[in-house]
Amino acid sequence: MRVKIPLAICFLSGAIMFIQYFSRHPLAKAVYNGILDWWQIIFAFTLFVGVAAFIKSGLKSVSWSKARPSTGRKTDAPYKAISLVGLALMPILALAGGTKFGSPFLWVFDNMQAPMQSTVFSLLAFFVASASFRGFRARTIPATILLISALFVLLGRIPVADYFTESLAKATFWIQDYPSMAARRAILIGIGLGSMTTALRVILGIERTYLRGER
Amino acid sequence: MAIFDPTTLPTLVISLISIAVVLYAVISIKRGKEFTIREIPGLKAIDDAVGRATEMGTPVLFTPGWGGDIQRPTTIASMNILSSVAEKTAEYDCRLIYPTHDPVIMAVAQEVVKEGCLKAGYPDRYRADDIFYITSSQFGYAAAVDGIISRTKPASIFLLGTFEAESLIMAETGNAVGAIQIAGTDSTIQLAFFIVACDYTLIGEELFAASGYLSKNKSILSSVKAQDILKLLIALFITTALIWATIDPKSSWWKY
Amino acid sequence: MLSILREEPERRGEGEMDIGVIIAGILTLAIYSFLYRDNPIYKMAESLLIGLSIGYTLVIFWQSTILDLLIYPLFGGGKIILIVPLFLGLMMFSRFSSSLSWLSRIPLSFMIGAGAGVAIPAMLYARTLKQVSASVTSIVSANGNFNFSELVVVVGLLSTLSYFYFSRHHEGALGRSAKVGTYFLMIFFGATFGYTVMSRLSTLIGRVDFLLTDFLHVIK
Amino acid sequence: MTNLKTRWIIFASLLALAVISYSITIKLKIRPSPQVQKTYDYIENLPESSAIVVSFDHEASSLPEIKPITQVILRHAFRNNIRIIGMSLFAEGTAIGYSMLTRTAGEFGKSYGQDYAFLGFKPQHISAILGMGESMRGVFPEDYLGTPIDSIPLMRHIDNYDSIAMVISIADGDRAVQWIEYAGARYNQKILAGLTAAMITTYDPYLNSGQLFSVVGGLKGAAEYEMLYGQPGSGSRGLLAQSMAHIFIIALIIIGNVIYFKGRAGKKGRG
Repeated sequence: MRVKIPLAICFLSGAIMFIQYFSRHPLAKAVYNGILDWWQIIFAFTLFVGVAAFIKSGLKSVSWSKARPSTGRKTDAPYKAISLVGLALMPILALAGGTKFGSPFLWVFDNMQAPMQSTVFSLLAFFVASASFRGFRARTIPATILLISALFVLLGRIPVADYFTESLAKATFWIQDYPSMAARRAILIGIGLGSMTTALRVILGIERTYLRGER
Repeated sequence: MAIFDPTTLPTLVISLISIAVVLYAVISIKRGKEFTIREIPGLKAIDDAVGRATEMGTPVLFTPGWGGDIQRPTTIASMNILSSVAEKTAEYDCRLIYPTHDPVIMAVAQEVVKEGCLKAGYPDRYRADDIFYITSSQFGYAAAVDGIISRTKPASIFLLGTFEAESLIMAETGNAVGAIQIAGTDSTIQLAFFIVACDYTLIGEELFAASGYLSKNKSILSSVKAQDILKLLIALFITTALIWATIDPKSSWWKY
Repeated sequence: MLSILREEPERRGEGEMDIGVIIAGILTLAIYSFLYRDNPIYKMAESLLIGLSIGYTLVIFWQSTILDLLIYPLFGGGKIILIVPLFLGLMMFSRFSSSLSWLSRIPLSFMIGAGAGVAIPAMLYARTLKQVSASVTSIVSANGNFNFSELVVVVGLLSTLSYFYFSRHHEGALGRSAKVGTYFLMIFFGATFGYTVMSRLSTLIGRVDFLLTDFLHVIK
Repeated sequence: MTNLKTRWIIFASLLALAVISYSITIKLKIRPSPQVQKTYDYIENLPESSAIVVSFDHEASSLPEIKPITQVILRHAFRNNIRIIGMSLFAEGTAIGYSMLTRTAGEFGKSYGQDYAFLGFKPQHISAILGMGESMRGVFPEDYLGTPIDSIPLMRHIDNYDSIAMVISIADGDRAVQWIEYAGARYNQKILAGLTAAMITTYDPYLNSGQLFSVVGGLKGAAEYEMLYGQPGSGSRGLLAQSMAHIFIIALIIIGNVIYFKGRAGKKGRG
């Protein structure tokens, strides 16, 4: 029963979602939107479970360090504490001052969370540089093709390149629009097929890795 | 209001053909028909990667990326590989760290790893705390994984799933600590970054085939076979349509 | 991000410090310290980012999902059917008990199944059908000229597809075709890398702009 | 040299390059692209106190490119005493749009409600775009700050696209397409797009067909516009920094290969 019920639910919900795709009957759309809402609701509860586990492990390491302060071992306790404070702060601010424009909640988002997020994003510029230095060596024929193609497009896409020559930019677009596009299409077709067979196995209950783990 | 939406007819036809081909492949393999999968570079490396981490006494890190959710079949394919990796880490008694941005993926991954440990014969080596949710924020997740990589210095890192801009942030940090990195994704843009930064990269569909190759699971093998049959049909379709289009440029029966 | 554009300038006199900009600037530098190596300052910023972003997500989900999709329609609008997802959602909490944890597989299987059901037609349409259909064009253009570019597309597509042929070893004709496919793949990867670099660099320029203009006032 | 040291050198060089080239203000002497020229001319020749809609249809992450474009267009419009109605079809663009609009308005001493207003965010973007063709009051009964729209002087004589000279969609995705396909096609509204560099080619078909009036794209578009406007700003600086960093990446790839081939030749020599 512990396996059969989930399998049946999986099949039912999968089959319903599959069939509704081909219908434009209002009922089909209603079912689709309903299931999406349910999905969203269950996701939110799962999020609470995930966050609860996060808090639990955080509290454990914070209290552990208090209990044994003299061991001298480096602990994560202060950092976990920072995370937990940050985690608690946002809901408290939201409760106290709302989430509208000008609220403390948004102030913290704008001045703390958002700048950090965009800074992490901008680390990419540095990592693109270090990867470029290391990853484009012309060791083999495919690697050489990779190198030439990258150099060509990079040159053609220097923001000011087309003030000097238009033919380079044109060649760059040709590479992107034809040979590169061809390979991309083949990759996408393959992914479409792989996704389809995987999803089908899931619905039919052949794929059930997620259901085991039974002791 | 019509029940059937005629604009979806081509999709319905290709869906039904695909389902038929998959069922055919499943049945023929059940009847004992044998077939092999070509070698996929990078898969052999998985075994070595776990072995390497064990020897060096460091953990193995596995990330499904920030871009996916459980709805995405790529995530399921990634779970299949996770299952093989979990079995090996349990066998070698090597720690497996799995940080994720999605609580549902966390829950499913816990089941998968638990099963892997069980299969290996060491159910007690399953550590739920190591398969954990961090944050749903894309760059919060990237920052956290970067931190984990720099602190635990895993000898082997698996980046398998759906990635977005965080791909290279994690892969370059992994490279800086000297980890062997095996990547695979269905995000075409990120593939380019993985190819440049990682030791092995499973390209698109290879990720799906890889799970069959590793597990030798007959049902996965049969769907790989089905994918191949469909690819042949597609190639045939394109060639025919192309010749047709060249002879009769006004025709458009292949346009959907 | 938003920090670049905080409050209206008229509310802030010359020389007056904006506490938000200072905090944002310090946190920006703290994250950048990771480029040197992992260190306690980075670790603090990282922990704060993790905590804040989880808190932020909780608030957003509480408002947009629990209140808007569940509580209001269920208790305010009388949509009794919503008891079902409420119940399924609560089942997820069974994961904290070892004997009942199998219950959480019921909502999980619902989510996985529904996702897979949508994925089949959606993936086949967007990833396969659309791409196949877009690849077919006459290799002789309207004025009778031979269309080399389209030929390249077809050769590239078919050879790359053959690279993804798994159930035979890549020898003989298939091997040669797959090899050509790898070359096309490499062209794609190289071009994509080159194409994406510019937008990655602009993220750095955005932070440099913030640091020099708003934080350090080096640029007016 | 260890791997780590090489990384540090690369990182430090890139940072130094970005900071230095961003600090330099150059007066570009370039010929602006026809699209940017067309946009500039159109706004330059709009009669005073015409109204335009600026829709902030983007996420926060594309701000580095979006901000210079928006800033220079807003400045140009305010300088010519054109009235601006701001709004957003992308939740993340809302607060950004409001701040950017009020900030630029402050530079020109414009007052809220008279010279500009911000209507806020609307989900269900297609119905919002269509609805605005009938009645903007219907779509936005109150503005972003909660003021009823009828008590905003600027909005008193504006209720649909008839009194709007142009809609400028600042987009990092395909939101501008919906402006083109709904406001443009159904209500004959003139549409302009301010785009991230990566999105420009996506809009080529609409430009060619004339459905899209013109495009200001990427830092390059912003820099060209700033040149026409006569005041180099973050676009020009960004363009220089971006180009320098771009060339730096190319140099790294080449240096990497030179080192690799030198190392290989050395090994061969010894072997």
